[in-house]
Amino acid sequence: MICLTNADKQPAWCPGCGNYAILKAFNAAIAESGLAPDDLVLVSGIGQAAKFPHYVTPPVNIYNGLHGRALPAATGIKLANHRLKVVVTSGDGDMYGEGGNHFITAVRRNIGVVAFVHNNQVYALTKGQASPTSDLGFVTKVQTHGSLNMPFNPLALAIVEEASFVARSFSGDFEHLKSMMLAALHHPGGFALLDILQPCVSFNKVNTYQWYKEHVQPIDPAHDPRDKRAALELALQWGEHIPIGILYTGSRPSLESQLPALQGGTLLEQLG
Amino acid sequence: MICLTNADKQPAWCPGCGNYAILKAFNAAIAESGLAPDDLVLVSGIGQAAKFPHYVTPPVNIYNGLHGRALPAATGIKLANHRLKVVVTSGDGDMYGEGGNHFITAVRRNIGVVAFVHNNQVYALTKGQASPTSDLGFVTKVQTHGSLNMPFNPLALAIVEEASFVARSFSGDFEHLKSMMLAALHHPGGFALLDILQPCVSFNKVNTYQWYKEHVQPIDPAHDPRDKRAALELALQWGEHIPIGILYTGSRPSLESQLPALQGGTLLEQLG
Amino acid sequence: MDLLIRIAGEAGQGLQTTGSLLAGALSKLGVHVLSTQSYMSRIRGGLNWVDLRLGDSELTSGCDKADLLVSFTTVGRDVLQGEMVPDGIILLDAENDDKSIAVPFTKIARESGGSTLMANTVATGLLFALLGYDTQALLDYIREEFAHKDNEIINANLAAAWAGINHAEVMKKIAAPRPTNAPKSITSGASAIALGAATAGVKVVCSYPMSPSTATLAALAALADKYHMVVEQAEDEIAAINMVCGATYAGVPALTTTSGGGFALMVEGLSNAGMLELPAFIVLAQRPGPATGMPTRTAQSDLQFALHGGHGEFPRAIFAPGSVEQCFALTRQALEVAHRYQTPVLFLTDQYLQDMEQNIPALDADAPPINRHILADASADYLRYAVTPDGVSPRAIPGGAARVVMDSDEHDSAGHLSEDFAIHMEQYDKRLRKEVAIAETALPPEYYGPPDAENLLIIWGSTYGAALEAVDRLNDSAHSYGMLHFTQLWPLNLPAVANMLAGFKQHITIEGNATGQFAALLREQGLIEKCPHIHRYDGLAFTADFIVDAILGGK
Amino acid sequence: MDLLIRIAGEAGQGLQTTGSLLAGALSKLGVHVLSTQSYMSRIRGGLNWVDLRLGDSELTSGCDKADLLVSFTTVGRDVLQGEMVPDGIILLDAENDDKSIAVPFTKIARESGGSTLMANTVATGLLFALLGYDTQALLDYIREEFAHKDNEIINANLAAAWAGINHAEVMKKIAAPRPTNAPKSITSGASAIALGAATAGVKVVCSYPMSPSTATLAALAALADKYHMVVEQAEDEIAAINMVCGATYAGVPALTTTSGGGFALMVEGLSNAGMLELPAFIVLAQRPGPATGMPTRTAQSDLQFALHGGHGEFPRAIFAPGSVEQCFALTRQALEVAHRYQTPVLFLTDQYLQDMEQNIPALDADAPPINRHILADASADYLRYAVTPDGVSPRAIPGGAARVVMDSDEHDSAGHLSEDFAIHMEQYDKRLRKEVAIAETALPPEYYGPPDAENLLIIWGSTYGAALEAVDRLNDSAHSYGMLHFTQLWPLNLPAVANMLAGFKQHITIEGNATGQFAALLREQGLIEKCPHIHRYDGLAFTADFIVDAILGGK
Ligand SMILES: Cc1ncc(C[n+]2csc(CCOP(=O)(O)OP(=O)(O)O)c2C)c(N)n1
Ligand SMILES: Cc1ncc(C[n+]2csc(CCOP(=O)(O)OP(=O)(O)O)c2C)c(N)n1
Ligand code: SF4
Ligand code: SF4
Ligand SMILES: [Mg+2]
Ligand SMILES: [Mg+2]
Repeated sequence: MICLTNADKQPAWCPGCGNYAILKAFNAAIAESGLAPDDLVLVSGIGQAAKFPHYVTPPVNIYNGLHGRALPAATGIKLANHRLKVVVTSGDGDMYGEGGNHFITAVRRNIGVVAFVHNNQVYALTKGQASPTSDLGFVTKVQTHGSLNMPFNPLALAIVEEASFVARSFSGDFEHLKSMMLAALHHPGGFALLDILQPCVSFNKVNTYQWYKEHVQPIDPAHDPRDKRAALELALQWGEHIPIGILYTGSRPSLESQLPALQGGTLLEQLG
Repeated sequence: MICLTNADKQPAWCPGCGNYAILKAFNAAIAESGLAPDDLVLVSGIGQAAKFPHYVTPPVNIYNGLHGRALPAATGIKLANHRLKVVVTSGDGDMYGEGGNHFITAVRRNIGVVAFVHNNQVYALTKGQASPTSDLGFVTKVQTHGSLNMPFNPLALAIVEEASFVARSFSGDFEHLKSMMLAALHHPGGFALLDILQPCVSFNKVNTYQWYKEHVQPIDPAHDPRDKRAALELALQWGEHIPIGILYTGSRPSLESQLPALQGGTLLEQLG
Repeated sequence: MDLLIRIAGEAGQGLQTTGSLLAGALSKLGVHVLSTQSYMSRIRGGLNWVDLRLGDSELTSGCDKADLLVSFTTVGRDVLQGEMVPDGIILLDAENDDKSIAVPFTKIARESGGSTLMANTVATGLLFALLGYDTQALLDYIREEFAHKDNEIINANLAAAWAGINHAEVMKKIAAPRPTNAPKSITSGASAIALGAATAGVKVVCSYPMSPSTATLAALAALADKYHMVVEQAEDEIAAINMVCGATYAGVPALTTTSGGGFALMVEGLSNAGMLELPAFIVLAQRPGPATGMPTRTAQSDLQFALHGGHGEFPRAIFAPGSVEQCFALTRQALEVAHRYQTPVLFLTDQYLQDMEQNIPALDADAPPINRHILADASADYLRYAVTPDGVSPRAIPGGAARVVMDSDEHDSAGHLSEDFAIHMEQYDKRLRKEVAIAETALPPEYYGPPDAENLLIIWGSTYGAALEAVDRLNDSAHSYGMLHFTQLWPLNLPAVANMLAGFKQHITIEGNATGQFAALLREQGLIEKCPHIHRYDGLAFTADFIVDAILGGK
Repeated sequence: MDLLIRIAGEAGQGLQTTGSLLAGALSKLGVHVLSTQSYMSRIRGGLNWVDLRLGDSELTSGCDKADLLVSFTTVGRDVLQGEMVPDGIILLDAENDDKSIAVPFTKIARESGGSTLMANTVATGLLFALLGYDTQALLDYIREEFAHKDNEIINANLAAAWAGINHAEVMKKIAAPRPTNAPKSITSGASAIALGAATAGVKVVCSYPMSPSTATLAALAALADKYHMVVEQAEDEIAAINMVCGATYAGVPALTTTSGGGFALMVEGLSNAGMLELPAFIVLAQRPGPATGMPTRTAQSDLQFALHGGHGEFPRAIFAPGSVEQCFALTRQALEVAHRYQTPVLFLTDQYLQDMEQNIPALDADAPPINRHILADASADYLRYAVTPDGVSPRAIPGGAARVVMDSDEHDSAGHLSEDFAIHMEQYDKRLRKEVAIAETALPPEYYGPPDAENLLIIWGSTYGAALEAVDRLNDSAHSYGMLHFTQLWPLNLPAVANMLAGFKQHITIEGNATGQFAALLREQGLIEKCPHIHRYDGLAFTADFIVDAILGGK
């Protein structure tokens, strides 16, 4: 039988892919965070970004489930054992497309899960169709006349539906990305969203590394992330300037902090 | 065999249900609208509200499909024959719960479908569980300690994702409701959302007719629905005052107006 | 003897209150009680009925024809009067009527000082007296049941019951089964499943409401505080099953409840549980389809879907209890199988069994949790999908030194994505071997009937009770019938089942569907040939009457 | 004679370009060409290969062992060198090598003035020359194919091809099939389906991307302008199927394309189409599961899921083409069935057939649209679900005087929700009668082999080509084999099929899955007994080699 083990080199990403930079920042952030790898679970769906957990060093616990379903799986894990640090790391198609309903609900439920969305504005693994965040007019083999759907604004949605942590970063800015990851990982309670702009060198020839580089702009340090209106204002910006940084932090208690059954310890502990 | 025909009285709603008032306003709005019943299709999912199309007079074309899937079905109908007037009329659970992903996408796709959401803030047909719009603390047999999820804000979501028509009304205000229905039905292009506050006398003892009556407040006529920031401000209000009226109108072209294949007539016509 | 009381009226008229009060008080007295529900998909109006079957020995199912119909509406009387035994008695809530005995329940309620809804309590009093039961027992029961309510309410109910009792004085009494030592604990199928799951150690319940499964969901929610369960309503069924997958990954038994349409949305997740080897547990309460179908009626028409739902090939086990007691015990056994073999398990009930209530010996609320078969102290070199003879890999959970790695892509023994063909086949075979292992320890079907019966009724799930009664009646009339009842539907222990099927002159399959789904499975497995069958698919449950009539050609 | 050329390398190295150029140019010359694809689930790197089989008579499938391997990477050579015929020739892109013939394709490309990617064009030139084909034909073909590109690009490619041709001069020539009058039109399974659908009148396509179905979606998008189709990417598979339901309600043929996991999300919608009686059409391109499985490989493991997916009982038809030509014709026939009987149809392909390319007689791009069986001028008293002998109700669409009413709840003949038991059974029976009607006109399986064969290979779908070849080879070696190929898998015309299955000493089922799904169906239907089987489930397609080896025990 043909043996593909030697051909199956890791990571399975293209040279120059923005995912490498995210991986580097993630490894660094985890190392700095003081989080115990034993208690860290990475959850993903399916896509190029979703392969991410397999490449993290040192190795972590991994639940790499179905396309679009990372958030409900992560929610189940967190409910079962809320001492685990549960981090979702998946693509824009996964989280905002197939998983759209779960995304809204994770925000509303305020489950203590951290979500890193590798937003390359394209379905890369399936070879380049429009994703929810693709620009208007984005041409592909399926969108032959260009995408006609208004690009999805995940940050604005998260803010109006009262997410407790909403931020954006860019894979091309290591320090910024690492600091955003740390902020998300240390966010005290509830759902934390970090949207990460990530160039896809193979299928997105519009929003390239260069393009992002020219457009991203760190948020003015004077911005108060507790100011919802100001946060919304930032979230609605996408064009000449794309703000990166922490847009919004709310003050809702996390779901797990409110559930009566969890007050005596994790469900896992209670099983003995 | 037991024959239930005589027992199966129509409508299948409780005495006092807000749906009756919506039905009355709808029948009146259609009569006034000048829309030809032949070309009118009512689309719904499953729920108490979703039974609505069967009771409309004069009778209309009906596609009463699956729970949560009214919007994709309506989209398919509109794509196939965009001369039809396609109106979705369904519940909050149907449209914002099970159908959440389709709701976001209908907004983004800007398909020329009119959506009337009978928002009673509860899953009524299944006997009273929390819906996405239920208030925090809403107690049911499943939410025994009260709902912990932040209530879903459909209007704010629709505005930030650039819907082309966003309005709210109340089943208890016939004239207002009829006028909002007419405005939505006559909206020239793209997806039109009308959220209708509807008391459920059987399962929602919090947001009652009286409660709504005390809280709804018509939007100041000076409000400019093209002003997105102002619209958002209104959409974020829910408490002492609940604004009713047209919050927002955008200017995006509808999907059907942009599709090359539809330029020579409807797909149905092109089939000959 | 046994007696069927049918209480009919509109949704919202409180028929269930009447039913529950009667059932509770009678079972306190020691009468055998079994109740079933027939209702429409509406909140008010329409025509619903509760059947209360009383007996002086154990009861196993409802029946078609009523001995006594109490109808709170004329429509109810009109529709249901054709479903009476000869000389059956009909009481109608009316001041006078020429087709039935008029009893002005509502008026009596009002006159006794209560609201119209108290007509129910009037009816319980009247029936208790009419059937010659000790009315003091009813009054005591009402006091007990309403103990946590206002004094005013208690007294109003007592007054209403009294008024009913008094009204009965002038009426002709009806012979009814005498109290025996029937067990006292009224339990529904839905709540027996919930208690089975709670005691077994289920701690996470994620569901989206859907009739008739919501009864189990609500029963679980009612137990949540006592058993420290998180009952989380999911945004949709897809979320529900994936939350269950997540929770079981983390080591906590979890389940979801749903019905056909919701299950349809779960089958991708089912396939995922098969691939990740998670003990996901789905309670599938059947109702007639396709699509929305008849949401409040019963069916056994999702078996083939349960067998084959989900893409690709992976092991699963399917169970279907036949009685309220089996609901409890089988839930626990099925959860055990899910955890022992680390694979999804489907638990099939239906509207009939979900809603059926019966007085049974109290279920063991302190039954021990099942063994979750978790490997403590797995070390850093742990392999989640180690290849073993029976396909079961030792199961660690995250939070320790071992890295627990799962991938819905084909993966190597460590759990990491692999595209190698040999690894694919090795893991594929490993997974399928688990189904062979489950088959080896599969629950055998239960035989009932004379050892030398000539004809074998083959049934599964909730048809149990009706078939038991049918077999007795058939054999009474000098026929020779046995029955084989399956509670484990898949995988089957083929040699054992073949053995039990052998030696009959005729097989007759009985199923609550139109196409004969279990029969098809048995034929496919080479266990039976094409054979006569009895199918019921009007939305109602099998009764002994239906089966006997079908066999003896009475219908 | 025939020859297998295998071109291997990393994703992103342009193997498909080499394959397409060669296939195109050779088919222009009149050589029979059949190509298949093996690739990993990654965009760059890994190991992919394209197999080009050349013949001087018609080809029907690929094969395991290569006569000639061209590898652009050492890994490719190392991995695939075990899959060569004895004395097979291996060319490696290298300046020197001791295990294979070094040909510095990349270096030649650079030296000829092109980019590294032009190594592909160099290879085509070299192969053309090496196999003794008229190199002018290649150069002409390149000019034609690149006609719409810049002159610079055309010239660079011509230069690269020339450099390859020149390099071949010093090399030993390889015997290859001579040109005949093979048809000129290179077509893939995926695009033949797309053309079948477009010509049949499909005007709405709603899909969510998923390998290997995306090839059909993209092919439909490429035809959209010409055939005035709306190709809409759905937000998820649930939306896709429900959009299809909506479009067909409005009278326009519509389809969705998906693979196992996406299909799993569609089965609720499938049941809905069954209930509403809509001609929903699903192209289900299979890949190995469960869950995400192996996204880029092939399988036949979703048949039982296709048969039973969706809750409740409703009619459906299932088709699976066996060749590129059948992809076109059968798509049209299957759409016709969907519309004639107003019920969902599943069209099963797989990665192997989707990606297979072959030169076949040009498909009829102007084939007439199918009959949609729409009732014109239905009047106001129209009943959408009128009860008829064959279950098919006259079908009107909205926009006229008739009100077209559909409800996913059980409904009366007018389409309005009904909870009546008798109406339920009437409509239930009506729907199921349609499946009986479809069975009566079902496509019979195709027999190939001697009239008196003793052994019958039973196959379905894409195994067709490999089995045809296997039968010939088996009979060459004095065995007696025939084959029966099913393209309509459900419903079956039982008497016709039983007839065709009769009279053989032995049945052997051959399926691309581990559990024998079609065999199970045939047993369930009483058509065959348990019998020997050949299963392949490593993710690769059947070849004649595989079948012959399995039968003659060579493996
Ligand atoms: C149910 C289902 N539908 C479709 C797919 C096919 N699929 C795999 S990945 C993917 C899109 C991935 O896009 P994204 O999440 O943005 O990840 P990227 O590859 O861009 O990193 C799709 C559609 C699938 N695996 N499962
Ligand atoms: C897939 C699926 N899941 C669940 C259900 C059960 N169900 C029917 S209606 C309903 C909720 C209805 O709520 P809403 O849309 O708010 O309508 P209402 O009854 O309140 O008017 C649910 C959960 C279903 N029919 N299908
Ligand atoms: S296809 Fe795009 S996202 Fe995927 S690895 Fe390549 S560059 Fe990265
Ligand atoms: S249950 Fe509520 S929504 Fe349904 S009919 Fe009654 S009042 Fe109306
Ligand atoms: Mg992406
Ligand atoms: Mg509601």
